[in-house]
Amino acid sequence: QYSDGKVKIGVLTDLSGTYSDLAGKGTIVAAQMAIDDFGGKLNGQTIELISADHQNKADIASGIARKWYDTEQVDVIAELVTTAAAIAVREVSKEKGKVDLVSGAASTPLTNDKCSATGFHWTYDTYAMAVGTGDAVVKSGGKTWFFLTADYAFGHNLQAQTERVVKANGGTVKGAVKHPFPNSDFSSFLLQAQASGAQIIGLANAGADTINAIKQAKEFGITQAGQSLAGLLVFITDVHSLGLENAQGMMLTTGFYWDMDDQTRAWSKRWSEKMGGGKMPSMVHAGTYSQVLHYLKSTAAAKTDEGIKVADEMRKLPIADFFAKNGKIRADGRMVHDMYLAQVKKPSESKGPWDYYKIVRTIPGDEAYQPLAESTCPLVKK
Amino acid sequence: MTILGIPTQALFGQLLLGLINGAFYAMLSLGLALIFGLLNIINFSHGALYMMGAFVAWLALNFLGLGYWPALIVAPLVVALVGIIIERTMLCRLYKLDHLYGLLLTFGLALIIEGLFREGYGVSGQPYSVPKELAGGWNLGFMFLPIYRGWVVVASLVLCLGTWYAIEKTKLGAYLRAGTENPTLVQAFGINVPLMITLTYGFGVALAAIAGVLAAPIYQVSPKMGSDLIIVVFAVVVIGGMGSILGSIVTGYMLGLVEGLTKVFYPEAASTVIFMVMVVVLLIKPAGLFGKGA
Amino acid sequence: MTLSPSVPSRQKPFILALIGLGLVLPFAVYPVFLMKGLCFGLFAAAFNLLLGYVGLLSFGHAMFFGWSAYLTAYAAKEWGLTPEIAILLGVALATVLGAVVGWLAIRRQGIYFAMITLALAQLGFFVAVQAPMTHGEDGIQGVPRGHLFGLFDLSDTMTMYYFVLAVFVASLLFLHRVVNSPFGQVLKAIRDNEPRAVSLGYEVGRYKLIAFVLSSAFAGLAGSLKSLVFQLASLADVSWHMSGEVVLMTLLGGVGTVLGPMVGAFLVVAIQDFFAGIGSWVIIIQGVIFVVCVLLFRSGMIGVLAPWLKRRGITG
Amino acid sequence: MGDEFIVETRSLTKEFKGFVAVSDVNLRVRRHTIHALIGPNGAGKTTCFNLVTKFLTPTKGQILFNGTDITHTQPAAIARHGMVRSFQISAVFGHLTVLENVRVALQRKQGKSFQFWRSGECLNELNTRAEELIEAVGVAEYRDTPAGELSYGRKRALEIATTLALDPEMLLLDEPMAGMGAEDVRRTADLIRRVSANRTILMVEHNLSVVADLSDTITVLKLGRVLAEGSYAEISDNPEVVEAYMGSGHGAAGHG
Amino acid sequence: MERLAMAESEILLSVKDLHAHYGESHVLHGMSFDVPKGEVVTLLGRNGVGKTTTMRCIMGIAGKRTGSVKYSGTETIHLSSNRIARLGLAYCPEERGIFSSLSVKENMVLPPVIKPGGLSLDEVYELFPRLLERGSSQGTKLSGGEQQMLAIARILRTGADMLLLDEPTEGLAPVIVSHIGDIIRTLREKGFTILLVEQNFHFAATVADRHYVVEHGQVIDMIPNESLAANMDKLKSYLGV
Ligand SMILES: Nc1ncnc2c1ncn2[C@@H]1O[C@H](COP(=O)(O)OP(=O)(O)OP(=O)(O)O)[C@@H](O)[C@H]1O
Ligand SMILES: Nc1ncnc2c1ncn2[C@@H]1O[C@H](COP(=O)(O)OP(=O)(O)OP(=O)(O)O)[C@@H](O)[C@H]1O
Ligand SMILES: [Mg+2]
Ligand SMILES: [Mg+2]
Repeated sequence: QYSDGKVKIGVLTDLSGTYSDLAGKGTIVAAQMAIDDFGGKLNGQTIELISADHQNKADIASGIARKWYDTEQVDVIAELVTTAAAIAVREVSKEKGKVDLVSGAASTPLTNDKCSATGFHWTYDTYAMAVGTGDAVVKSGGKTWFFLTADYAFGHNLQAQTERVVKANGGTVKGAVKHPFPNSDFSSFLLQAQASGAQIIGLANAGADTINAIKQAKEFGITQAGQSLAGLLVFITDVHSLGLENAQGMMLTTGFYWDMDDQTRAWSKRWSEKMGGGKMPSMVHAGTYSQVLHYLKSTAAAKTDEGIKVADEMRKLPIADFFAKNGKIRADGRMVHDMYLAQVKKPSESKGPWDYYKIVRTIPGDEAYQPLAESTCPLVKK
Repeated sequence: MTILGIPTQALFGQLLLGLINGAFYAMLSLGLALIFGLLNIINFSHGALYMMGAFVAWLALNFLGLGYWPALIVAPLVVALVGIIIERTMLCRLYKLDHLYGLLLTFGLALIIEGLFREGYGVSGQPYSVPKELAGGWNLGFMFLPIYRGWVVVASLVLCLGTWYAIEKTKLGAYLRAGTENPTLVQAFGINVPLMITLTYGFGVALAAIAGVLAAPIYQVSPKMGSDLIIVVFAVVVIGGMGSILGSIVTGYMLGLVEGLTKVFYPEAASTVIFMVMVVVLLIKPAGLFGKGA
Repeated sequence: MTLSPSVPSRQKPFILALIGLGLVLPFAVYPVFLMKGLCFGLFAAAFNLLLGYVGLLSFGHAMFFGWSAYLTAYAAKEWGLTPEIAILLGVALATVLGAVVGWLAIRRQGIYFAMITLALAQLGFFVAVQAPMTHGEDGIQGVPRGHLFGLFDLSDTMTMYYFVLAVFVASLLFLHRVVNSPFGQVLKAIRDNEPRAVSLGYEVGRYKLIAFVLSSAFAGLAGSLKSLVFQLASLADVSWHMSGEVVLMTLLGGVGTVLGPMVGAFLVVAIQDFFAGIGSWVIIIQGVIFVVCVLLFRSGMIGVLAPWLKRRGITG
Repeated sequence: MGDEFIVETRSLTKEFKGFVAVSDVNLRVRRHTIHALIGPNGAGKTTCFNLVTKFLTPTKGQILFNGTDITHTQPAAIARHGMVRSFQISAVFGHLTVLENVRVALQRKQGKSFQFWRSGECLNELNTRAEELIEAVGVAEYRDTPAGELSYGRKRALEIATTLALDPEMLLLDEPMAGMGAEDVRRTADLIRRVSANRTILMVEHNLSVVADLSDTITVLKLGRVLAEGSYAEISDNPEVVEAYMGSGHGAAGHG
Repeated sequence: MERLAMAESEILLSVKDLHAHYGESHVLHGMSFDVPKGEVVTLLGRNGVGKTTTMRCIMGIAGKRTGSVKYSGTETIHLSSNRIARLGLAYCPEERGIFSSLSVKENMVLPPVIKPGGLSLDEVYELFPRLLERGSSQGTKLSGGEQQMLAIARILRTGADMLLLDEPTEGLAPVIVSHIGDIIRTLREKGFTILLVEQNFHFAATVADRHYVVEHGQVIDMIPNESLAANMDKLKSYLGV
């Protein structure tokens, strides 16, 4: 039973703001690719795609979500970069019994106290970042930490997750400084980090903030003087704008890298062509493809577009595509899949444009994500 | 040795950094004050033109192979030209009206300029490297000072003081100030006020463009770099006293320092402290620190 | 500050026709969109009281709008209060904030007034970012609309709509009354020539303060309603962009006109709504519209339409 | 001083950054008279006005109005006590119509000015009085014209009407005739004489024929100090005054 | 009479069929008059007849104007006001136009010297010693009359051949008024041409060569100063005295 006889997918993302490169238009393209790959039709009807810009604002996101559900017969909203927007949409989706698929947002509350029966968190989260990067850095000898944290929910969340990992591995936290978001001048905070004497400066921020912090650390001779930076959430687009010169050697955790195998390369090449060339997808782009495709498969399997039933079906079906080779969805809405610890190549190692990462380690999904037992999601039966 | 629990070394470092930020505030607020002073227009697009300055440098490097030094000349010229076109085609229709219309128009322009650059170049920022001549740094003992940042402070000081001298100490300045109050009458004295206004606007935005070029190697060249800054720069101009040239320069540096200190003691408030200062100053000295009359 | 002259429109049938339109419109147009327009229309009308009739440009009105929204949302969600009480609390907070900000700001004029209000609003924003009650970037989400007076279920969109419409119409009539009252006449005089008003024996400060407090109270009311309509109170509501937006709405519609702010608000909301899907272009288009309005339709939509309406005998 | 003097200043002094504009002035204005304040330009007449009406704060000295010390009273309160001034540079409410300008003043006594919930219709009851006033100063034909569009002379006339609307006990007029045509000067002089019944008027005026014609007492200021005081005849005989103010040729250049 | 005849061949300023509007309202309705070189000419008329507007039109600073204004043979109706000023006209406005952001001294030297032949700064201060005393004060802090002096004084330096004075005696003490009378006569001796707007025709009579009477935005009569006494009744009825 398809309520209105058609399936309509809404991609709600940041099309004009800070995250429009790592998500943005590329996620719309990715979603369209998923629809095309699925065959473009479901139950004899064309699958429709609409998209909008939430400008990273909770109020705009919630307004658009409401309008889509009320007047546009949208069945599912995908992508949702930025936690605030994702939560806003989650509230509306919950109320309307619709499915929401989060790819770009990072924070763990989405699968904890903000979880819902119809809400999914797909690509990565701060927990996984901490497990990957935090753990690797401590193990390679970075025992003492100082955090530069973006002063908003996401930054706090990322810092907290990383601190947990650092301490669990026997490291110590010497201090932290919250910087305004967004921020362009990190020199002062870097100086404080330097004064702390910590071996590792953990960057609990994202996007332009991370980029600026890294560049300026180099400028002020902080890296040369022996301290190391750990970017706790770095996207390939960030590495691209930093340039290998600045980014080389950095450890980072990612859910996807375009140059991993033939499948990823093939998909990325297609994506890149559709984007007009010259760019490679971030994990958020790939994740959006994966989640939309999985949604469509599940809808077909459930033979309905009723949110809760589709959501049940989604939990049942395994995920196997170029993005998640062995993914599965848990009760709290977390899509668990393998993550990768990568190191940024030296300029001399890079063979061409966008040849940026060496994959150092594959982190099995169950290790990367918060154990279900620790979840505060009410849907998790204990 | 420590002061309030902060090692003096670190404190000096922070003060110096504050001064560097102040250098940008001073250059931007100077142009803004100049434009406000003569055109009575609160140039909301100042930030966008600053950004444009940085972008012109970046484009010149990537498409024409022009380096930093030529860019320091070319970018202000290009931006001044854009400014002059804006002034001649749009702003000049608004002088007889309330400030508010100028504010709105330039706000609209800022949106357009910023939007176009976003559309063309995304928002994550483009790298622009420090010129070879200024790479490296000095170890001052209490901190490592990148040579480039030192250069920024020097360049900004020279520019600001030069402008200040030209305006306060020459006849030109008297024309500018009188033209602010009663342009019709000044023109009736035989001075080509429209031309003077156009050139002033061009000069004001050229200052912003220079600041943009100076900023490019420090921050990313990004379409957002202007809008992040503009509100703070407004605050600087107001604290200094609207239209006061010296006021905007001194206040620019001073607030850079205040902000630097705040980053040490209460970093969360760093972006707000300027507004606190503004409230206090305006309540005690209604016309701003260097403003005349109320 | 002298802005475009006011265009009085006091023809009853015209107003009644508009109200009639308001009653049937939700059957044709998405009601949530209409409610958004009404909330911002009210916000702009409150702002216009200050700009259009006292000549004071506040660049910090988001503070009243936003904090009222926060308190209403918090009261409805965390304390489980009924919507009317939650709204009253929000408005009360806006009124108190308005009294404090107004008291500090009205001693200054023109651009200084604008900047003091901006600065104080930035402090308000800072508190909103830091205070736990607001939940930072996430905002207060999932606010229950509750039952009005314990009777009407506002979670029904239509019920909510008629509630918002009723509040809006009543507020606008009241604001219209204020402007045309003896008090309003003194305000206009003060706007024109303050020292002269003093010399006639008017305590200028008190008039301005009352106008400021009224304006902030209604801005608060708009914020409270908005937080119930969207079931969300967020940082966007207290940021300076919001303060700027209300200026734009008012100017687009026509400063110092009764209907102008509402028209401007609907226009801006519609633009945002319509162009939401197309990335940076929404910003560019907004920018172009502002530029065009400032250059060509300076008296705002209503100002441009007024002569036309007049010719048809619709407005006085 | 009892009832005789309505305004009295004691050692009134005002300094601006080291420059003394008014110095030790003891001015006494007799009730129900027209008192003129004259003197060369920059003698401190306007400053005296500003001090008495509290638009400026004195550096030193005391001001009494009806026997009460008003040295520390707010300007608006002074107006409500019955002392109202006009301005040297014309001051009208430019966007209000001529009628509304006068009504704003009448309205204050009506006591409804804080009533923001009341309809503006209730102001119409003031129209008759307002019309009388604009008629009296000769701007009735501009009743519904925005005051900003009046010519300079008519603005001055309107300003006087507005001031009179308050029906003040004491009226301070700063150069009420400045910029007026001869015709208006005469009409305004008549008007001032008419309204001076039961009122006290203190005025600054350079038009000597008006001063001669209207004033009961004249105080001459020079360089911030009182140079002379007396009737017109006494003053015009005073050689110091003639030299400092009237000029020997004042007959020839006399005012219309 | 002889001088008049000669002057006619040397008209410095010639206004023909001048119309002006403020927005909707039509203020000048075909103003026409001539100012011969070297004369002092007044415009007399009641309040609001358009005297100030005429001056503003001549200087090119009134909103919309049509018709013809020729200054020493050059048509100026389409010129911008700075170009007009550069031809040798200087204007002292009715509202004085003192700049508050400039000191008295700065106000004084603000108008640029257009041609040689103007008064030197010392000469100006000799005429108005009060302005020297208050030189460092802020322009608008001067008393009303002092501002009036400053407004006149500053245009004497520019070397303009023709001065437009809009009610220069307004608000001035009688001593100063007669002083200004002397100055105008001196300036006339020096060859300046002066167009004067005055309310005070007694004063005007002591300085002018001829008077134009303005009503409803038109010149309705011209009275040479010599025949003023004979035409006093007519004039009084024009001015409503
Ligand atoms: N705010 C001020 N700051 C500095 N000086 C001032 C200020 N106000 C007035 N003065 C000076 O005080 C003196 C007296 O000024 P005032 O305006 O009282 O003169 P006045 O007698 O009214 O002259 P006029 O007849 O020309 O109007 C003047 O020299 C003036 O320059
Ligand atoms: N800015 C304006 N807008 C509209 N009308 C105006 C404006 N300025 C002047 N007027 C009108 O133009 C007419 C002529 O004004 P103008 O100032 O030229 O008169 P005037 O002869 O100089 O009078 P006065 O002796 O009072 O100075 C008047 O009726 C006046 O009301
Ligand atoms: Mg005076
Ligand atoms: Mg005039």
